[in-house]
Amino acid sequence: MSAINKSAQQFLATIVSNKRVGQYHQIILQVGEIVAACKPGNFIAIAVGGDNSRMILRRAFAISRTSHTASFGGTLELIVAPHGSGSKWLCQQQEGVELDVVTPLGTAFGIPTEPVNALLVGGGYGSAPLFGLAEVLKSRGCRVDMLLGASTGQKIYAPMEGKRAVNSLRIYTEDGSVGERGRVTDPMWAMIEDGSVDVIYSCGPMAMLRAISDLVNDSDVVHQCAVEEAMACGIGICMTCVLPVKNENGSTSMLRSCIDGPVMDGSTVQWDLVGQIPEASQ
Amino acid sequence: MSAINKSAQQFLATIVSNKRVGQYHQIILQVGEIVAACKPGNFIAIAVGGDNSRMILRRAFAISRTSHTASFGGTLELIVAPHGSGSKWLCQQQEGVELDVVTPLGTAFGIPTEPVNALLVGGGYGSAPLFGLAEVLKSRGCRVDMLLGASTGQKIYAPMEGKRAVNSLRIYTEDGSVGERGRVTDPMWAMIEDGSVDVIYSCGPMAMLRAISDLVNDSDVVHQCAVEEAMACGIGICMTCVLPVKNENGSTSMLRSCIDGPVMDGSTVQWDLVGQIPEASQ
Amino acid sequence: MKEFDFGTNLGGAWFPAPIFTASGCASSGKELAQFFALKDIGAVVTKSVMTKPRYGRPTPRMAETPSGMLNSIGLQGPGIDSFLANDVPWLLEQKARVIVSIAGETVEEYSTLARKVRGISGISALEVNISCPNVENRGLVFACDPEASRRVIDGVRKTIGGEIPIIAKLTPDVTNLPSIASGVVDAGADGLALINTVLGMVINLETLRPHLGGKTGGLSGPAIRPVAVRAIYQVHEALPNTPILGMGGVSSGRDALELILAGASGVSVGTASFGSPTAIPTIQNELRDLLIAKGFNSLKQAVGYAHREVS
Amino acid sequence: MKEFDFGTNLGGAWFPAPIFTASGCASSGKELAQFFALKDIGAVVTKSVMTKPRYGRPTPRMAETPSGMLNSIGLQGPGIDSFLANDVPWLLEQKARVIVSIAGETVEEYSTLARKVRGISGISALEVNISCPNVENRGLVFACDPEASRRVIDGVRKTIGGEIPIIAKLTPDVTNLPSIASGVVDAGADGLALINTVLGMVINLETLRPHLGGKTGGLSGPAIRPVAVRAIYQVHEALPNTPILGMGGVSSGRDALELILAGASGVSVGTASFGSPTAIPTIQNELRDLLIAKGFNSLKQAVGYAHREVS
Ligand SMILES: Cc1cc2nc3c(=O)[nH]c(=O)nc-3n(C[C@H](O)[C@H](O)[C@H](O)COP(=O)(O)OP(=O)(O)OC[C@H]3O[C@@H](n4cnc5c(N)ncnc54)[C@H](O)[C@@H]3O)c2cc1C
Ligand SMILES: Cc1cc2nc3c(=O)[nH]c(=O)nc-3n(C[C@H](O)[C@H](O)[C@H](O)COP(=O)(O)OP(=O)(O)OC[C@H]3O[C@@H](n4cnc5c(N)ncnc54)[C@H](O)[C@@H]3O)c2cc1C
Ligand SMILES: Cc1cc2nc3c(=O)[nH]c(=O)nc-3n(C[C@H](O)[C@H](O)[C@H](O)COP(=O)(O)O)c2cc1C
Ligand SMILES: Cc1cc2nc3c(=O)[nH]c(=O)nc-3n(C[C@H](O)[C@H](O)[C@H](O)COP(=O)(O)O)c2cc1C
Ligand code: FES
Ligand code: FES
Repeated sequence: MSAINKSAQQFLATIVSNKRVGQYHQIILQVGEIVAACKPGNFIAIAVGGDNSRMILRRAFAISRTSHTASFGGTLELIVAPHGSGSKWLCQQQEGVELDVVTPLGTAFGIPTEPVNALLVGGGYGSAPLFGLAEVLKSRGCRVDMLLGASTGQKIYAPMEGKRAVNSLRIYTEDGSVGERGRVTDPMWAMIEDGSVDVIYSCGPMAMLRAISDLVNDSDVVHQCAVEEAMACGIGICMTCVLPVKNENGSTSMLRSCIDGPVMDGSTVQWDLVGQIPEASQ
Repeated sequence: MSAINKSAQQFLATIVSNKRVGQYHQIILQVGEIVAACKPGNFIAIAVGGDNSRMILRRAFAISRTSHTASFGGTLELIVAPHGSGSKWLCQQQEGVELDVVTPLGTAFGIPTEPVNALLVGGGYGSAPLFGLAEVLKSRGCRVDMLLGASTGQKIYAPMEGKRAVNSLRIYTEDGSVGERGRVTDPMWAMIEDGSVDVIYSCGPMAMLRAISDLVNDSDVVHQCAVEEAMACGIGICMTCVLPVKNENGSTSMLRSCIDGPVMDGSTVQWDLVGQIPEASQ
Repeated sequence: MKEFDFGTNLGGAWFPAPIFTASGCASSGKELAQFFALKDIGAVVTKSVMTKPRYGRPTPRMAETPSGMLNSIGLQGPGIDSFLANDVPWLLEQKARVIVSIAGETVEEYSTLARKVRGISGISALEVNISCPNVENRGLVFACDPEASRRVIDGVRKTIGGEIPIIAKLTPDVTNLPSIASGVVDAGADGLALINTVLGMVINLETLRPHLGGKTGGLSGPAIRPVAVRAIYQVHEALPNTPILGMGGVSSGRDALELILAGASGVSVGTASFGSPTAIPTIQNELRDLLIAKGFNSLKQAVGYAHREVS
Repeated sequence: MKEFDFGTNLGGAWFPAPIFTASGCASSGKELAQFFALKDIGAVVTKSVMTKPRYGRPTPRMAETPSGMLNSIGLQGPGIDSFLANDVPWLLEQKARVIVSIAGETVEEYSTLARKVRGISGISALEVNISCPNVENRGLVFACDPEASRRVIDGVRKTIGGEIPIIAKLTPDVTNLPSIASGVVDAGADGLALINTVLGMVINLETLRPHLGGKTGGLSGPAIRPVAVRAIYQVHEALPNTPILGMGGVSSGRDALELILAGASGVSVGTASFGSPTAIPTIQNELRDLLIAKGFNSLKQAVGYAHREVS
């Protein structure tokens, strides 16, 4: 056996609940003991469309939070945006439906060994894994500030319980319908400059992750970002999900965002090369 | 507009009920006013598998009975055998589900203008359209005898109400589990010889239809059979469902069993040529 | 605001809308007329007709496959004389635009058919289905053989003169599609129809033998759409001035738009009509709405748009 | 009762079971080892490797299509030296049977690769993926050109000697597949792998441009299964004594059986593993049960069975 995805399993998970929250669906899955192996940042890959589906590939979703309840045992929470045919199908599935899933997959957010000041930045449903992360960071004594952004208020996912786990939460929407009008990156420079941030954890659209990377570029702030590339397999066997990442020696590797990610060191991702091919060879 | 399928429409029909009956499912569909145009022998073509289905073709089912109820308006009854992926999907659909259907399609059983002695012969779910037919024949003053056959009792479809519409009913199973051990054709020769049959209406496997055609070959008995060929379109545009049929002048035409059938004159079908190509040209 | 222009032009023939039936998937139109008015769609492309009446291939003639189907009909039909005498006049009476598809077993047969079609007025265009076995060359499909393809089109061109546009229908089952395409355009085709079905087979797991009476069959439906888009894109790139009638797996307005962006000026819908008799008018409406939503003023603007550099 | 014999033979190499990974759909095996023991399946066919490390094509590299997908990976990989030093020893340690797939841009590169593979012991067979662009001939895919195909295989044959079987992997995108197949067999291939992906394209309706970074991509998955069955049937008919490793859209035991009945002695499973990491062992078990249920005493009995006359 190899070390890749060493806790991952394929199994049937039952939907415990499926609720609309703004423009998203909060879906809770009963997964049993494997919940213990699911870390903030990991994702789940779900087969969609049922037995006669013309959709042959799984869909990837970040694990938002994990819990252990008396009635259902281990459960995972997902926040799903009804985007195309697969995610829409998922959002339509009712309580009691069994889903074919593979989880936990991919890298997790690195948790500091000492208490630090952490800034969590989420765009759209990208906030999902940050609440689970916030709980872990708090339990390690970190200060946790959070910035959430989206085009409009309906696309902000910020549950009550989640809010309790953070020291501060600021919301930005482009249309100003909720929180402040603007983008999550607007207040960040000031926060970095006054030294109140040690680590940034981010999850959201690639453009947002890139903007954050550019901002922290000349600072000492560590930036762990959860990337989102189109994935055919989710387990490292197809090579569709690659991102250009700078190696120690200055060369570039095309790394698989499903197994070398989704959580990556933002300072090593070569954002300007995404969608292109590095010229030299590895 | 042309004369082909001139009452047919494509619309959404709601499942009013879906019950298991032996190895079949009795499915009742709410179809509204169009029920008046549905005649015994006609069929319905149903899209299967839902929005993301990899099954791109409709499935054909005989209309078993029609009725008008106060609560649901016009309804159609279907008797569906869970055979492959499409019919299994259909059998799993619950009350309230909307199906995309096209009906009424194809030819209907010819109803004699004068009272005659009619023998209705059904194999397996082939009995389905015969009960609706029996009611019509009875209302025209015909004597209606019925022979049903199947490999085993679980595959005999013979509802209570249906039995009331016929003068006699005999059941044959190959394993003898219900009725007599044997085949529906066993008693037929005697019935034809003693002149107690004017018209035979048959529906079931092609081998049964052929055996009946052979039996009545040298008699005056009229044989209307509902054939079952694999159909891609069900409406006459694809030419996949053809059967060799003898023309008045002795030549053979490959007729579409979806629009020139499913009900055909058994004496004109060239059973020995099914699955082959006539040698001469039309 | 200027009205949206949905019309299209194929080698000189004009059509008020770009969605057509596909040859062999609408018989001669009568059967679909119960579900929509034939004059409301771009055109009816009739089933490929040969000189003599034909029985076609033995049954089973179809097998459903994942998101597709195989057929082996074998060009069953009434023969050209009966077709021109009965089917064409009926279609013209319905005010439908008619594209007649012809198929032959020899170069000579195609010319004979073209001569007969030329004698009938009111036909909008001639589709020459050269994805047929050439009996004079070991049954090798004409469209698989550059030389035979050219000779068929050359013969038809000489017979038809300039009266109606000639659209050559090609098979994708070749090593170099653009070269076959430019051969037939040189020989006189005004437009190209892409793609015919892809050769396939299904084994029946009951009999353990090929399922179709004809053993192999043609694969159609959504499964082959990526092949159609690629074929149209390649040929439009090689021959940007030759109009293409695209087809292959179109079952929605978005599918049709894919083919148009790749380079099709019109789109035939085949297998989708088997799944839904009202597919063609539905697709036509969806396409129109989608083009307008994307900001196009006319269909023509969208043709081949995927080839333009991103600005 | 005699025990059921599930073993198979490909040009001299023996495998205890007939289901393999497909090249490029299992990386070098490590990633799937979490889900099943690699030694339990027929063999691991590794991703086609070239002489030097390669970045491959720009992203997006995939698009889902109806019952299929397009990919344009562009043979990203570590290069043959790193591959032989790291990946092969690991696979052999797992007691997996290993089929190494090589790909080149020139006839010479294939021979170089073969020479390096020859130096490593424990490899069961060499798959020569000739569905690659030939840089010496305007980028024309080797397997589209009978002469270039033959030259590649001839060079590899001379290098490898008789040490391990050579399996030539062909593309279905040709006019005459049996003729390409017999050309490479004449040149020294011990077996054939059929089929590589079918060339396709998807247009992105947001950007209105080809979706893939590489524009065109290879179509795989259930959508192409009828094409694979046809290709295997045709080639087995033409070359009944040449073993075929079949592939294309297999996602269940019944699918694998279709390819075997058509003439495949072994079956690679590619895209199905993306949909389900345990697809391969599941398919292998289903196939075994199905063969037994159909009354076969061995896998071998079923190979090409669809060609036999019905008695
Ligand atoms: C690591 C990871 C974590 C994710 N977490 C979440 C989450 O928590 N909540 C959520 O709503 N979505 C999440 N996504 C995005 C989600 O996977 C896509 O929205 C979904 O795959 C779209 O499928 P579809 O069938 O609805 O859309 P379609 O557009 O029909 O999908 C077609 C194909 O493209 C792929 N695709 C389309 N959009 C995306 C995308 N944005 N990212 C990756 N693949 C895509 C699909 O997987 C599918 O293979 C995540 C993606 C990744 C890679
Ligand atoms: C006029 C007509 C009336 C019918 N009436 C009934 C009925 O009342 N009750 C009932 O249970 N079945 C009836 N059938 C058969 C029914 O259509 C098939 O059982 C069904 O199509 C099988 O689909 P599937 O997806 O379950 O099987 P699959 O084998 O997966 O189907 C694959 C393809 O083959 C076709 N096919 C498979 N078996 C048959 C068959 N026996 N006849 C025609 N096409 C077939 C399917 O339509 C589909 O296109 C009728 C068929 C016809 C033509
Ligand atoms: C049942 C059937 C019959 C066909 N007959 C013909 C034909 O007679 N002539 C022809 O040129 N193409 C014929 N075709 C090919 C279609 O016109 C079309 O090129 C192909 O099916 C791809 O389009 P689709 O996926 O929309 O069906 C036939 C296709 C089918 C499915
Ligand atoms: C993502 C991906 C990568 C592939 N890479 C290779 C490769 O490197 N070498 C090769 O010979 N075939 C490659 N193939 C083709 C497969 O090996 C196989 O021939 C094809 O996908 C058909 O099988 P399937 O439908 O089971 O996937 C690749 C296919 C896919 C989907
Ligand atoms: S999604 Fe397949 S390698 Fe990452
Ligand atoms: S099923 Fe299409 S013509 Fe009869």
